[in-house]
Amino acid sequence: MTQTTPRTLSYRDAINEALRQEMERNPDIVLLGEDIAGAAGRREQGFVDAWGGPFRTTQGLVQVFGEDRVRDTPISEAAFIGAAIGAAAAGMRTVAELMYMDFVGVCFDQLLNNAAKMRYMYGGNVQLPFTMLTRIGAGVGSAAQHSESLYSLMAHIPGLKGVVPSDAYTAKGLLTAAMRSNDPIIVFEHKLLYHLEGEVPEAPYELEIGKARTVREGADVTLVGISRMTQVCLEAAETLAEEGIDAEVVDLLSVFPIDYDHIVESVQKTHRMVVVDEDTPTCSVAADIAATVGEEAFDYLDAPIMRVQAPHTPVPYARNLELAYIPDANRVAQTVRHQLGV
Amino acid sequence: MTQTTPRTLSYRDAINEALRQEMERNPDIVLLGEDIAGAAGRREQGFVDAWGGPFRTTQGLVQVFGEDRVRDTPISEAAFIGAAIGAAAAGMRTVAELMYMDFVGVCFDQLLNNAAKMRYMYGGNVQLPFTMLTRIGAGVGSAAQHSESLYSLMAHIPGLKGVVPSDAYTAKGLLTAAMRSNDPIIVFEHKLLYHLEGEVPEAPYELEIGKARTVREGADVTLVGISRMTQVCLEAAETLAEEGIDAEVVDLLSVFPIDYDHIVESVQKTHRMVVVDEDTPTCSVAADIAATVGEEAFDYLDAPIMRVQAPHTPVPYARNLELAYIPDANRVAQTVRHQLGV
Amino acid sequence: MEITQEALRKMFATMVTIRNFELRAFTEVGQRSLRGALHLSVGQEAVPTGICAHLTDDDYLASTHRGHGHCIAKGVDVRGMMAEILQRATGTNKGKGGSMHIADMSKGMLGANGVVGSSVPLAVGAAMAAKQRGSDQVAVAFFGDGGANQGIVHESMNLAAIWNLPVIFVCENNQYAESTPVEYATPIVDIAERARGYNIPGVVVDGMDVFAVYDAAGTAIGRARAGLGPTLLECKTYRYYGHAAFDNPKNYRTAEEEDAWKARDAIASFRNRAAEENLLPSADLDELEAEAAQLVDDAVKFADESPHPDLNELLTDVYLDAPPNSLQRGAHLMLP
Amino acid sequence: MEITQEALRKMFATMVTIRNFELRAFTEVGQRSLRGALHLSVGQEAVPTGICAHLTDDDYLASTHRGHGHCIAKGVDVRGMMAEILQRATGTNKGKGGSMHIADMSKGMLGANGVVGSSVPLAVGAAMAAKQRGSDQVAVAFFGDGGANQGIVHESMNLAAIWNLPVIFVCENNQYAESTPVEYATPIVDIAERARGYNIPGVVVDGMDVFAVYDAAGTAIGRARAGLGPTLLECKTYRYYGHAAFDNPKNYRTAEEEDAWKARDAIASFRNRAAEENLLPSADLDELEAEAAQLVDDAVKFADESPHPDLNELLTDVYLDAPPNSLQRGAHLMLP
Ligand SMILES: Cc1ncc(C[n+]2csc(CCOP(=O)(O)OP(=O)(O)O)c2C)c(N)n1
Ligand SMILES: Cc1ncc(C[n+]2csc(CCOP(=O)(O)OP(=O)(O)O)c2C)c(N)n1
Ligand SMILES: [Mg+2]
Ligand SMILES: [Mg+2]
Repeated sequence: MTQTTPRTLSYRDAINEALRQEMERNPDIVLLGEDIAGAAGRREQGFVDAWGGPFRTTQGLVQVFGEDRVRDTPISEAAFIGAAIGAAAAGMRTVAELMYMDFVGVCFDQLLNNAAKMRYMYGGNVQLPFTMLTRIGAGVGSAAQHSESLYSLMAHIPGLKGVVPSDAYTAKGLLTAAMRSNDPIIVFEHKLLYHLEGEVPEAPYELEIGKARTVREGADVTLVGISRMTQVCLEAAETLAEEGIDAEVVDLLSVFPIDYDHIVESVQKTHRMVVVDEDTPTCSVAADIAATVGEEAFDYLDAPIMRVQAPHTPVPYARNLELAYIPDANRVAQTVRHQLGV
Repeated sequence: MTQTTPRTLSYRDAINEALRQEMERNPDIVLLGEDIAGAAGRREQGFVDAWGGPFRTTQGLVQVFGEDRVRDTPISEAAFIGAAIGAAAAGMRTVAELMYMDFVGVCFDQLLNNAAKMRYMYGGNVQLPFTMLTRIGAGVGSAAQHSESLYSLMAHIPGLKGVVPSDAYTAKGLLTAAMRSNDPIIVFEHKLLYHLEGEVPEAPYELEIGKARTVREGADVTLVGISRMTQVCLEAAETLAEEGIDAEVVDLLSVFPIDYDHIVESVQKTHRMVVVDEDTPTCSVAADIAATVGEEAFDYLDAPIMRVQAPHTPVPYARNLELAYIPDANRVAQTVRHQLGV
Repeated sequence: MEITQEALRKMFATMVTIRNFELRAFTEVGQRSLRGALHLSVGQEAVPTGICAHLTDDDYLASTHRGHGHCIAKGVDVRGMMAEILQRATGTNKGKGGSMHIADMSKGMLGANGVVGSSVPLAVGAAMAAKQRGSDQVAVAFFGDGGANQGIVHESMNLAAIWNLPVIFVCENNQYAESTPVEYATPIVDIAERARGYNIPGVVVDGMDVFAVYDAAGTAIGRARAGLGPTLLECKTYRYYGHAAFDNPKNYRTAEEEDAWKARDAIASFRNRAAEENLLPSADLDELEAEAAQLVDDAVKFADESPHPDLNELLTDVYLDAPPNSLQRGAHLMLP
Repeated sequence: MEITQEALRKMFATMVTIRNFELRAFTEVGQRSLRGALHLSVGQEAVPTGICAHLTDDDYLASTHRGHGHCIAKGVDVRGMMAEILQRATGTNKGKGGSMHIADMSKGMLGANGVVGSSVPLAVGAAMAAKQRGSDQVAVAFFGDGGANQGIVHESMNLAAIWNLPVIFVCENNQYAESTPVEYATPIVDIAERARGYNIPGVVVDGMDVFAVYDAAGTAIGRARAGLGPTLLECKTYRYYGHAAFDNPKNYRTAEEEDAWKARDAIASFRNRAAEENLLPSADLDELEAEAAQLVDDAVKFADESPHPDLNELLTDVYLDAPPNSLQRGAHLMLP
């Protein structure tokens, strides 16, 4: 084994590196998506990699792997995501990009009725090494159709797995694990995290899908963060620490399977929990965690489980409304104070 | 007002009557769907109403209202459901049928990004008198793509409303209310309820959307039923009564908005709750109710809130597996006993 | 196109096996009062037969709700199929999928599919995989005249066209989608016409004539194997029975129409032509029919002797390796 | 087609208002460092202008992410539009929708839409409503060359065709979908060709020539009003700027190509033709341009003087009448 030195990479670059390394390692992997390379078909005119993905996560890959393995697609998500699923069933390993999670409706049937169910319907007689990359999150001023989180929809669907990396390190490790899995997995990238820098080992590594991690130990309350909300929880924990409130922060990392055990264990110690989720509240991952942990850790709870979430509304456009929509450290700290009665 | 005599109607006929009466009352209503009439375009050859909808809920309507108001559609749910939304925005009142809820993926974008969000994105400057009829439920041996409930997906989406009638009376009242509303509403019919008979007033009536009802009073535990599960709860309550356990049964009726107040009030009395939901557990309506009621009625709870649900799997084909999948009165009673520690 | 005697025998055997299987499945399901939809392809046998005659197990096929014929023509074992329909653990899908989801990866059978149009891109993906691997495999996507109006079918043809993939789109135009006549749902006479919109060949084929299907499919599949890209074949055909068990087609079509199509029955026509052109002795055909009946008989016996799935199968095959307990969390499932 | 002087003036005014509005919106959004996508239609002005010249407020239009031009041509107030983009309570959508969702029911403007293809069936539905009411209203659905590959566009054309609805499908083929050239994503030269698959007229139009657009639209809309059903118009055009603010189109297209299209600029061409054919005095055109600039100036001023939306607006307009509290239940929103 070569010695690996931790370096600092952005979330964006960590994703890019995971794709590049895994595609190098495994020639069966094909990447599909709209403008993931750009200027498709114009290499001869001197144009290549004109776009590199809408947030540059796939930049540079087409030069290395060519147009066959980094395939720009027409705007027809149902067909190319369906094709990615079919190719996976036929022995290829596919990674398809849905530009924004908000667009999931145009290819939802392929995810719901093919990717999620084929293994079960076929009695186990198929492998589906299919990963879907997509991006979530408000805060970019793009209003109701380009800002939603919606991973809760996918978590509801048996047969799919989903991961929500919260920093560069987890982005690389979870994406690598996804690309090595034989189950359909959705990787939810958060738009506001792309510039976040963090230590990332150079050698490829996997983080186990379905496992949460504790990113801050604490005794008084468990904050559960999902995707960027983990950063928000950490910020809130700092504020609370100044007030003498010692918050533990659990980073969910997978929205399915949900690592209930990890959370229950934390709550058995802290006796209180606040789940912080940028998705809207009804039938959300946060509600799900509250329900399951509420049942399983019932005897340990000193206060009602609370959630800090987006309201039950679409994402508004104007900046002031959008900021009120997204859970922030203030709301989290305030909710904890409320929960503690201080 | 004419005197109305209660009669007995099946759930199916109650739906049919609601459609017929409301279409008579309001000439702006148009019905769209696949084979809702049948033999489209062949009236001259003597064929009319050949199908009447896959479960005969629309039978006879084309004879009364004609092909323009009872429109058979090609198989293209995205377009005709989108068209129904567009027509509603343009001042018509539309009722579109999605044959099975499992197919929602092919038109999901229209529901998620148009129906649900238009009012909000447009700052309130549009009305959407659009109703979608669809059907849910396992137990018909049709396996993973024709048996799911999935209303939890829709409940997650801000801007949509959804109702889950549990008998003939509520079917007519809720559907009538939906057809008179200016919000997009999904009516989830349950396949196994079509033959259930019940008293139904002849004159049109509305049941308020967003309101639950108590169908059995009890002191020891609150059972919350959703759609056909209300019938299952009533059956379980009978069994439990024989054992001296007095269950209250709340019939949810709306999956969004959810009538949390009604449930909280019941739990304040019984101090225990079991939610019975045929949908799969993760991010489900049952989990949502457990989370919200768990928070708001925390001080009243003598036991963890429990749920009886389908497992986190697709719907299996073989009858024995399918029966194990669907929550039944046995499982409900057993869960209550478990909760009570008896 | 020249056809060997062996190929002719195989095609006839396939057609009669399909017909036998369908009729028998219908009876068996009925006698056992099993629930669930069963969509028979009686009348349409020539289509999958003529097409799959050019395929090997390495080629791919994506099917529809009316998929038994496709499966049989693609070589899926009828015992496993019958066991599947009769809900047995020995079924192709362990009894978990049923009639609408029969799949067999070892035969390149990517699955029947209950959502109209939904399986079409799967074939496109399989074709992409084949091309990427540099193999000469092809993929076939079946859909109906009703399915032809689903957007995903168009998207799939566009994708296959721009990527020049070895996929054959086969529209089985049996004149109806449930009770909806094709001339109501589609504003053109030939769905094959739509191929122009993707700059690929669009061919109208007599789907009651297995020789015609064989020829057209041979050309299309030959093109695909040679790297010349996709073709749309529209096979005009007819389903003799209702859409599914409960449906009476007399409610939407005339007896004359039915008779006219049945007069061109694919199996009977084959027999006639075989006799007229001295292709195969009719005794051979009788023997093949008897064999088909025996095969289906055995399949029913096999199914009947097989157990129903174990209850624990409810919680397997959701993921590659999920602890069954994790899938019932919160559900209070209480399996025995 | 004959055009009145009044109509000519109106068309020129529309085109210069669109161009002015786009460039100004770009500057204002940039100066304020507002986030969010802004898709400019500079270069494409002739298309909505020539089409909407035939429409009244009673007709419907469904638009795309690149919708400012459609809105202006359809008569939506530029003050409300600018206020919307600049996030003000006086915006067309109260500041809640922004550039990609501008809507105005009083003008038949069913909304811009951020999901490619998604708005197309809305126009079909509006056309259905119109037909059902027996009015002579028509509906126009805009989409791009990229959008043309979305399945829903095909489904919508099929539906409009079989129901013979008064809807005009307008494909603004500006040669690119983001950085993807149309010749990569589409295997045919003319998207209009696809109309054959629905048995409706498909017409290729020079989208840089407002006269040509006006003529083709006149025919199509005339047909629709007369009950003769839908038309697909493909308008070949070009966007002068990047896909959205951050994009540099030099990464995927040549300067020569850009120059060739700009040489046929719709506004400049109009001026030339007006001069050559003595249609309108150039002083009139100067005046119209000045008026357009003033209009846009006023719009910016209006927006700047308008308040941002009240925070409580976060919780309104989700339903017709939901108590705001019900929408924050479980969310711990803590509005001030
Ligand atoms: C998306 C979707 N819509 C509706 C249905 C219900 N349905 C099942 S088969 C069928 C008719 C299909 O017609 P066609 O494609 O012509 O195939 P055929 O049944 O004639 O073989 C319909 C409407 C479905 N399964 N999926
Ligand atoms: C369903 C969907 N997929 C992808 C996108 C991202 N996207 C926005 S605009 C665009 C290009 C659209 O191209 P075209 O239809 O030609 O319109 P143009 O931008 O050229 O006006 C893409 C890919 C989207 N908004 N919706
Ligand atoms: Mg058919
Ligand atoms: Mg374009």
